[in-house]
Amino acid sequence: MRLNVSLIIGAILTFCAISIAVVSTFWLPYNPNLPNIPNRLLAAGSAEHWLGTDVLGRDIISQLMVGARTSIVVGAGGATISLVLGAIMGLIAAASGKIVDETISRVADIMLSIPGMVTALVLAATLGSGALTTIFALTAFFTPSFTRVARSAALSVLQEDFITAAQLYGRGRMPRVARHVFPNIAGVLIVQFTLYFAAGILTEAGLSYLGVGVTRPGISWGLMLSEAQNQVGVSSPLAMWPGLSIVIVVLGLNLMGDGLRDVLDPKLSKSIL
Amino acid sequence: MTDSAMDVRDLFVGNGDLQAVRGVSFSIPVGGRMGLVGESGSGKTLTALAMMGLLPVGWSTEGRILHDGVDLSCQSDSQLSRRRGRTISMVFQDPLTALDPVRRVGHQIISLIRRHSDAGKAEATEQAKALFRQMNLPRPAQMLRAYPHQLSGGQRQRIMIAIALACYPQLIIADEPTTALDTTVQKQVLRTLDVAVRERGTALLMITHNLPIIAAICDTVAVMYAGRIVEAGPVAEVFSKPRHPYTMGLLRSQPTMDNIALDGSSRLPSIRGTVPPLQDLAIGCAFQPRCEFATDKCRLETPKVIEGLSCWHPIVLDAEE
Amino acid sequence: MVTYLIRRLVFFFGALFAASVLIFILIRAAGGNVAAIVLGRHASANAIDALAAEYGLDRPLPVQYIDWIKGMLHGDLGRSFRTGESVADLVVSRLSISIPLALSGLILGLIIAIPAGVFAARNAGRPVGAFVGLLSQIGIAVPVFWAGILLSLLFGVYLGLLPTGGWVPWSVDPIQSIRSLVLPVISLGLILGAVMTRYVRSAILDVMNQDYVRTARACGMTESQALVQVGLRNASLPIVTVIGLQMAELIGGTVIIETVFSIPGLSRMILANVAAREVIVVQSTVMLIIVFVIFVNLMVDLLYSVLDPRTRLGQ
Amino acid sequence: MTGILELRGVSQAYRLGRRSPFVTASYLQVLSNVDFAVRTGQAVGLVGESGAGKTTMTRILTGLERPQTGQVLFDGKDLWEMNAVERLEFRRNLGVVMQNPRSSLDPRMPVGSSLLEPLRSLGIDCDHVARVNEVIEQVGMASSVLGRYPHEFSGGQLQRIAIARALMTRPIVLIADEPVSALDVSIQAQVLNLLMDLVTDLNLALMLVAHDLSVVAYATSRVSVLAAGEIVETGQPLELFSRPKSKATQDLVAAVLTMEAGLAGRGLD
Repeated sequence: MRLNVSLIIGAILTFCAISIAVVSTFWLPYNPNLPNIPNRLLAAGSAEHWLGTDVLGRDIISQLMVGARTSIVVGAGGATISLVLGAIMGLIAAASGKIVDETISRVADIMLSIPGMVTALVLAATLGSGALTTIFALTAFFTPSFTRVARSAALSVLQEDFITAAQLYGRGRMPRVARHVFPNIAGVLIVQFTLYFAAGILTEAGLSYLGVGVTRPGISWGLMLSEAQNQVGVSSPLAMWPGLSIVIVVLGLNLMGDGLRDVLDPKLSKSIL
Repeated sequence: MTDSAMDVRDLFVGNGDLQAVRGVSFSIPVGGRMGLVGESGSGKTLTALAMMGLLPVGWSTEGRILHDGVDLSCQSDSQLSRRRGRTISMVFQDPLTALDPVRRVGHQIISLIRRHSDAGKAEATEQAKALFRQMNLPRPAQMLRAYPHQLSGGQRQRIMIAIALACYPQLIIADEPTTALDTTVQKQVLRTLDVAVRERGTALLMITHNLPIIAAICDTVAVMYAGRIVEAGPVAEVFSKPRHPYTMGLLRSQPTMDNIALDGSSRLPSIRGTVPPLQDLAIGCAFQPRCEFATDKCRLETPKVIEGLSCWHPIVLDAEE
Repeated sequence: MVTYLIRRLVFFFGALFAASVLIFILIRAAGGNVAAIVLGRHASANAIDALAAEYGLDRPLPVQYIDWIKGMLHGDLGRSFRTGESVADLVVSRLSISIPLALSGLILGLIIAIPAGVFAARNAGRPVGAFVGLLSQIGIAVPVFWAGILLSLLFGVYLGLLPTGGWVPWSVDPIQSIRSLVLPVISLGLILGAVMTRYVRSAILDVMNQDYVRTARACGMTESQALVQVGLRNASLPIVTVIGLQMAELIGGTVIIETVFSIPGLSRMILANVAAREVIVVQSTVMLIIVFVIFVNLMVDLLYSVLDPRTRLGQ
Repeated sequence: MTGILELRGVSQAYRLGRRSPFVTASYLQVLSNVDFAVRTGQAVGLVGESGAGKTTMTRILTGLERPQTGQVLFDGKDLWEMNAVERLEFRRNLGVVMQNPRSSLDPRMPVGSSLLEPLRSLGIDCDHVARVNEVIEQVGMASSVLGRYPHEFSGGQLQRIAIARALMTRPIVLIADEPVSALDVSIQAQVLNLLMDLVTDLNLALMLVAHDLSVVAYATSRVSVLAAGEIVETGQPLELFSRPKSKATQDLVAAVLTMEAGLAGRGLD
């Protein structure tokens, strides 16, 4: 039983991030948005504020916890919607005739050629920035890739003999796709979901850093980084914590994605944990 | 021994605790033709790859592979590469994926010729054309400029044979060369291989599961089962008077025009059970779970190889069978 | 070959047209009245109508679209609402910064990714291979802007070697311009390099298991010769495709890097206009970027057909 | 005895994708005027080179593809004029086994539920579990296999399970498309013997498609030779192959490598 190291480490890191995000919904050491000027810019390691405070005296740990919630919600939100949309479009493209397949693939290619960041900027300009716009931008950015992944996986399953056999004992096209194609590409989609969940967090952080993502009173790790950089200057340790948090969560998700890739392949299923 | 093109002594091929080849020994005389028969999982392809030094990552060998006066098993990749394609070469099973898809077919054969000889580009091209003509490939000049995806399976396999014989090797290994081809093309490709090998006096190791091919082209044969040679000897003897139950079973269970009754009432005897996976081989003789003659001795001790036969209860056929 | 070219060109212009329509709609779909977006919610009704009339925003959408496209083709990218300045002039000066940044970032990324990918593939089984794999995993997880901040912290603040921001135009002091580009290019290159290392590694690994590489070795090549002479060329196909896809990613990275190092590139301009709700400017500049990305994809396709005879001569 | 499943005057042609805008669309004639019948309690063979049209003919016989001209008759009724109920009845009575055992079972489903699928899909109300156990025994396998997944079985075992699935709805016609060519030699005889027993025990009509003449000569009592889309000859296999009249059959027979010829040293001429 080969120990699936990347799955274990990945799952642990991801689990911690998610639990911190959940905890932050009902408990926070301090109110992350409440300025407390006297305690401003406390260094890390002080009694009340383990990681110190920012330029307005707001507690870093509390902000990091809320930031975790934002990342998880926005990242997961974007990835989930694109998974659902992409899987449906991909399956339709794979299971239907040449014209439908061609149009869906062409539209996906065009959407792919529009940089995600640009879509986000345009949306921010029109809809105004915020978590919802960011999720919408992520969806526009990820759905085409999901469609391509789902389509190619579905096409290879559709060539198998058990699909023809199902047709021979009376299964219609849609029941064949639902009963046989979808379960066989679920593994690929789950792996893709974890990777895009991670990419979503990165993109959200980027957009918030640029000021077009999540804005105060919402808190995002990207926002914390840009505030640290603008208000305090590059050398401040405040820029460390949000950056580290992003790396840990994204690394965790990517490792989990890789680990899942082996586990979900039926032939390799012996290498569970 | 310099008079043999290849001498394999007690070869083991394994990957961690998985042993795919478990002590195989055989010798191919210069210009000789040996067949290696075995079903999937018998270890025949890994034996061939071990001889060429092309084992996939993770697999390693023990035992000796004597060829051209050296033991190939302890040679480095660069030392081996000087012999591969020159004194020992190989033709693979699937012609569709064996050739480099992004390069013209001519480039691959010409670069081989120039790598193993000091022939210039023009001279190598001439040699390649002559080789293609000998493989009765149509319009050799244009064929050299063609890409693999533009050619049929049969044509590609003939090109593989041309590449393998380009430098007049001492031994050519053919691993299921015609399995992926259509039956009508199969015989033509085998004939081309047979003629070309005879002209060059090259020794041939033919690896296949198809017994009639061995009968048609080889002088001696070794039957492999679960990583071991269970029976070996001249083709005429082994195929007419098989001594190992597995060989007997193979010969009888394979439908050929000769062993079918007219009224279709006959049932061919089949070997019961399935081809054993390498992970859980039976103790003693690996064939004992499927063998009608198996006794306790077979279930406990692995039979030694005596005169090419590895079986405690060899079949004694009365003469006229 | 000809049919392949025609098909690719048709798709190129089709994509351009579709993208322009998409952007045009995207901008109008949300706010409805562009002028209202520009002036913000609390602007008076007639101020909005006045602005709309002045910039022809009250004309029917198709007319506006055709007018915009005609303008684009003649280099007139429209005028900014605030300064009335022509977008075209703004863009030209910015491009002289963004293009060198993006391209050198990509090249650095490749310089990192190809050797690292080949090395990781060659040592896939061994721990050192896994180590490179882990490094690239971490590289992917680092957000571009954090990489920028860390690098400017290290080289700029502590070592004081390189400027950590700002820009000196080429005309004034080219060396200083280059020096202020170094850190941004490294940050962009590192992140892109990490992402592409994984693609290169899997492309090489996939190729190394192919039969034709084994045939090449059976013809007398050593493992490394077979990899270089046969493997690389075949592996270049998926790698070229990935580079095409990374283009969109690269533009995204440039936007962030220009902000981290406060470099007045094209992307930074878009960002400023987004903040200032200069919708027409955003529309034109974004379209410019999309033209660039789709053009690069066309080049990648053509390069692909040169490399792969199967696509060129048809299956 | 009328055939249960018949092709009458069936022709099929595919429109070739236009090579380039300058070439008008051309047609590839795959089958021309084919007559073929599968009869109860009898095993019928179909041989021919790859590209002769065997696969197309099988797809038309099983109702996966509509022929351009000609009829596909099941119990005298044309498949493509049937109403929904009749078509379901046709599906119930047809069992199909395909070439590649590794690809004929859904890897995500335990073998047991793959066997239940035909019963569920055609809505056959019988004791499903009992039927599964009954059929798995018929193909010589223990019911303990039902809970396991396809990747845990060898090629021969998978082919037996595929045959079991084809038998689930008590079909009267079984079509086996190259059922043994992907199997090891020692396993081929087992599967062929199983198919032949089913014909006699269940009075099935069996159609066996193969490129290996000896497999067809062994397992069937009547064989048709298909060449370039036409049935060139039909007859008792051994007689046909020993005295082939058409050039196509002669080529096929000449290509066969026999043990006897090999041992006599004239294997390759």
